[in-house]
Amino acid sequence: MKGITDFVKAFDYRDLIKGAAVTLRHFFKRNVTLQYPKERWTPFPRFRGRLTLLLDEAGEDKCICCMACVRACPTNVISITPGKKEGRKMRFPEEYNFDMDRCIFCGMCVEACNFDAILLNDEYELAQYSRQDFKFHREKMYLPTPKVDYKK
Amino acid sequence: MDFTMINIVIPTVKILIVFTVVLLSVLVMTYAERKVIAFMQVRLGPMRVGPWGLLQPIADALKLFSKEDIIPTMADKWVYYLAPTLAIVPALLTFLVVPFGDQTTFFGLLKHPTSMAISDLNIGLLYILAISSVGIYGILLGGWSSNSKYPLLGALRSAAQIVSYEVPLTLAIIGPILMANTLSMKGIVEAQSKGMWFVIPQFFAFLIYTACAVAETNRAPYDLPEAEQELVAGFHTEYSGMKFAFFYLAEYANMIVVSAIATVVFLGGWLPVPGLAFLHIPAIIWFALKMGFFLFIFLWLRATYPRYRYDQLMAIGWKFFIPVALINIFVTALLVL
Amino acid sequence: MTEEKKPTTPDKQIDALKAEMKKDEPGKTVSAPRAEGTVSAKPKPAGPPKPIIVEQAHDPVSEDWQKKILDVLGDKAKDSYVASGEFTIILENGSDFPGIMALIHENGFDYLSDISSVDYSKYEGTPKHFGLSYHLYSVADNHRIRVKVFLEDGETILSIMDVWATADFHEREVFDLMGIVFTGREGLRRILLPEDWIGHPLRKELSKNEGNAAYTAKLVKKAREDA
Amino acid sequence: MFKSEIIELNMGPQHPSTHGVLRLKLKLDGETIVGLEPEIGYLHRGVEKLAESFTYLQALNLTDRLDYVASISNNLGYIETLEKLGGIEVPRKAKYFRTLMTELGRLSSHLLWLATHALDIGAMTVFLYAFREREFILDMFEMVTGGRLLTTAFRYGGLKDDIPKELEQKIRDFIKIFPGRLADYEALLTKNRIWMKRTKQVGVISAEDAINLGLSGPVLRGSGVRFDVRKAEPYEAYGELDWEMAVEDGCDTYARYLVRLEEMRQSLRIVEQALDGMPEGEFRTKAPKVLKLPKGEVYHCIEAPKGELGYYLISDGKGTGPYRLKVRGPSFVNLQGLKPMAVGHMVADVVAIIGTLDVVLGEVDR
Repeated sequence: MKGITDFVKAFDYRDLIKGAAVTLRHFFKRNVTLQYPKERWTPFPRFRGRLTLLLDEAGEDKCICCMACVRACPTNVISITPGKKEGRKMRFPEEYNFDMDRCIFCGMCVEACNFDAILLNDEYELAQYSRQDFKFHREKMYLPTPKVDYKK
Repeated sequence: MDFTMINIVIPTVKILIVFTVVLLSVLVMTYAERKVIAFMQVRLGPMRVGPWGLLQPIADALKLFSKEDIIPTMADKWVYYLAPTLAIVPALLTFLVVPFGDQTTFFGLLKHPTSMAISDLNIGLLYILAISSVGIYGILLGGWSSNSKYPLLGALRSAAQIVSYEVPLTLAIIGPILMANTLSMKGIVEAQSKGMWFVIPQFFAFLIYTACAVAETNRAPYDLPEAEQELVAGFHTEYSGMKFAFFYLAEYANMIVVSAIATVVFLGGWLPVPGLAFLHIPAIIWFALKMGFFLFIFLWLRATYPRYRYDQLMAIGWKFFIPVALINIFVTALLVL
Repeated sequence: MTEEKKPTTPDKQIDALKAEMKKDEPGKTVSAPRAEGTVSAKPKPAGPPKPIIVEQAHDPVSEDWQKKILDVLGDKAKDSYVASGEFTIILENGSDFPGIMALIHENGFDYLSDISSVDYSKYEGTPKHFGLSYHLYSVADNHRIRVKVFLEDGETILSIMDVWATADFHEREVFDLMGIVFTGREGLRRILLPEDWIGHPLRKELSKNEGNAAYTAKLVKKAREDA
Repeated sequence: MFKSEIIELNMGPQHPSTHGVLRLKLKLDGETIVGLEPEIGYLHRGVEKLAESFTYLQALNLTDRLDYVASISNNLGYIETLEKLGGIEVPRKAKYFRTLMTELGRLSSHLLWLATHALDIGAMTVFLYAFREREFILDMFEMVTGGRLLTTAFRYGGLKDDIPKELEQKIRDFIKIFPGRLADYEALLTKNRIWMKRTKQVGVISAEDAINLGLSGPVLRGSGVRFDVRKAEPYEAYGELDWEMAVEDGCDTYARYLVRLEEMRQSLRIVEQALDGMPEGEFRTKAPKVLKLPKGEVYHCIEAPKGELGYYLISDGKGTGPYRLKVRGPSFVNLQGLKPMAVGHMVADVVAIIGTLDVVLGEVDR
């Protein structure tokens, strides 16, 4: 008897129709995808991108080589050589090297910095063709990364 | 039967036209599938190659042509070569009897009106059923000859599935055949031109046919032989390049075939929708529209439903579809008598 | 099939390999790779000669359920205390260890959360080399308990897989990473690391890269031999 | 005349539905499973050993990478462990916000589970719908923490930064749209005959076995065991909010599916309440930049989306980092349930059962 009721119940196609209605409704809905290289996504202000050195109003490095970021970094990607400059009481980073290939973008360095001298900026297209391009020196770290021109 | 020039030229031209159209529609079908499913999934689908990604199927075809042809070391080489051919040839052969429209003179081009089918066999349906069963050997041999475990499992599933779904599929068609009293594809359409389309009196047969057609063509939710989440790619896991493309082509050609049969048997072939005859839309357009609708159902099902399990699939085939189809035949026979 | 492995052998293997590597490449050490050619942070200044160590406060056992389980265990429980609200019982390793654990299981602690192993060799004030902590939970009464056992290096302990089936993966992990051998069970083999890994990486005598370097050296050696 | 042979099938580490680098050695009789052995460790990164060479704060980054689809929960568990050992107080605002974020994390994890589980069984549209909603949540994570997947969200003593102002509107939008989206998933799956056939009576495990195997989270609650760390030992603001524990008695894959769907509804409730009741005030107590913890040990567990996530932390009182950090990953333990659940079923069911266990290999291998 149960077999027969199951057999009859199988003709109740409401469950299948309900699902089909959902997909059909979405068929006429606006899609939500972003056509990436053509349309670009703007990160939110707190986004953790590439490490950048910041300058003060006078165009001087804010960094005074306290090494807090070096100590805070879990993957040892930052290394600083402090230097002296005339007319500046504080030390300044003669070399500020950053190996982006090992960076995990955790933001511990920025958090450790007491002088607001570094920032993880909003760049997210960080791929490079050469491994050497991931090694950032002080001069490269102020500028935005040169954009690779994607061809279609 | 006189072997005049025209009797050779016309079928040859027809064959060329049909095959070109079928292969082109396979291309269109791959594009349509990706687009339709993408839209159902709030995506856009291919957009890069050509405007709205229209050239994507051509890019895919080129890619498949230029890909390396890999043969597994332990494969049974000859069978491995044979299998894709066995899959695609029957799929294309079935188009021999599909009538895409009524008899036509091609706008007065020909003296005598000729059929829109390559050949109008009087056992057209039987021919299709017979030929399409051969296609399974391609899958079976392809899976077996790869000498790999996933394809083997896929092939086993496929064999079981197609064997068990051939039966209800055939049984579902018997109802309309009884009503039309003929096996000729043309005759079935003509039978529908007098009364109503067979989809209304034979509604259950139509449902069973749809379900079994999906199963026959290994499409979701009955796509067990190539269930990627379980068997990676099923029977064609080891295939690459053109040989893979043949399987792909065969699958889509089969989809078009079963849609054509559905159109002829249930949806009135090239007949216009009742009440819309005044529009004077050519018969072939009606046929294409109906086929398109049926193919859309294929895609719609794929986008909506989960996949059955192997044993459940068999259970449904034998315990549900076959009894319903038999009851349907019984009732139809009683009414026809 | 119980795999009997002597935990001291792998360490000797490592020492041998270390020596061999030093022979091979005298310039290179096994220490962590650093960015070459850059000046890194100054080494951390050594702390004051006697750092003030704050101890976690140990409270006496006060609650009824804690006393009850202690009563059940009797003198099998060597020590017990409550720290940070966590009830800890210290047991002795012995042949009746699974029996005691089964007794605890019978008294409501039916859920084994975790088995952790600790290498105490650089920790002040612990009796033995290794510690094993079994974290148990009682689903019905919502109580947690930690059972601790201390082991010497090379000492084996009986498996509790018969009491909790979940101990299987945990014991394999402890064996894999710490090298503590569980007897009286089947299929004690490495779980996370490759079968032919040398040593047990969570031991304190290994720095974080040593095990890896030894394994790589082994693979390199094998590749050279093959070639 | 006939000779039957057992096939040994290697599923993974590269396979479409092993959710990472899980390798299963299957023994098949036809399509029926007669033996199963999970092989793990392909993603072993030595998190526990690495933690010993890090400071307490740096080790937070490691917890992100355990269960990388719900890193918020991992962060919370670890930070709470530190606070428990150090006796650090947390302001109420931070507690509420942590609860809110963790529940959003649970939602995103469950959405990913739903997506992949449905995809494994063949319903691929749900996958993309669920990803659409998950993206919405990841946007919120990015607003708050700057990271979408690896959030590194909280700090001992509270939060890293104050709550961004635009967040509230975003959450309100989400609360508005999500029930409708959940109804869509349900329309596609819950009553669907194929879905029910594929999940009912598949992967059955009794309550007793589940406890003995140490399963936790939705897998345990799907067997009818009323155990949720959020209820049993309320942490953060869970004790103050009104929500129900999701329990089903089915013991099968379908029951676990229902549990997780119900949990999503409850999570939404918690999010809404936490947002409405968000207290004003400080978001972080004064805590030292370099943390030193007293000598001792502590085991703290929270209810991660996958189950009981425990951290066993030992401090020697001298260093600024953990002496030993053991992670009790729920996925690692839940994976033990795979064998008893799958033996006797078919290949297709293994896939469904892996989906229902919701293992994340980052947490299994650590």
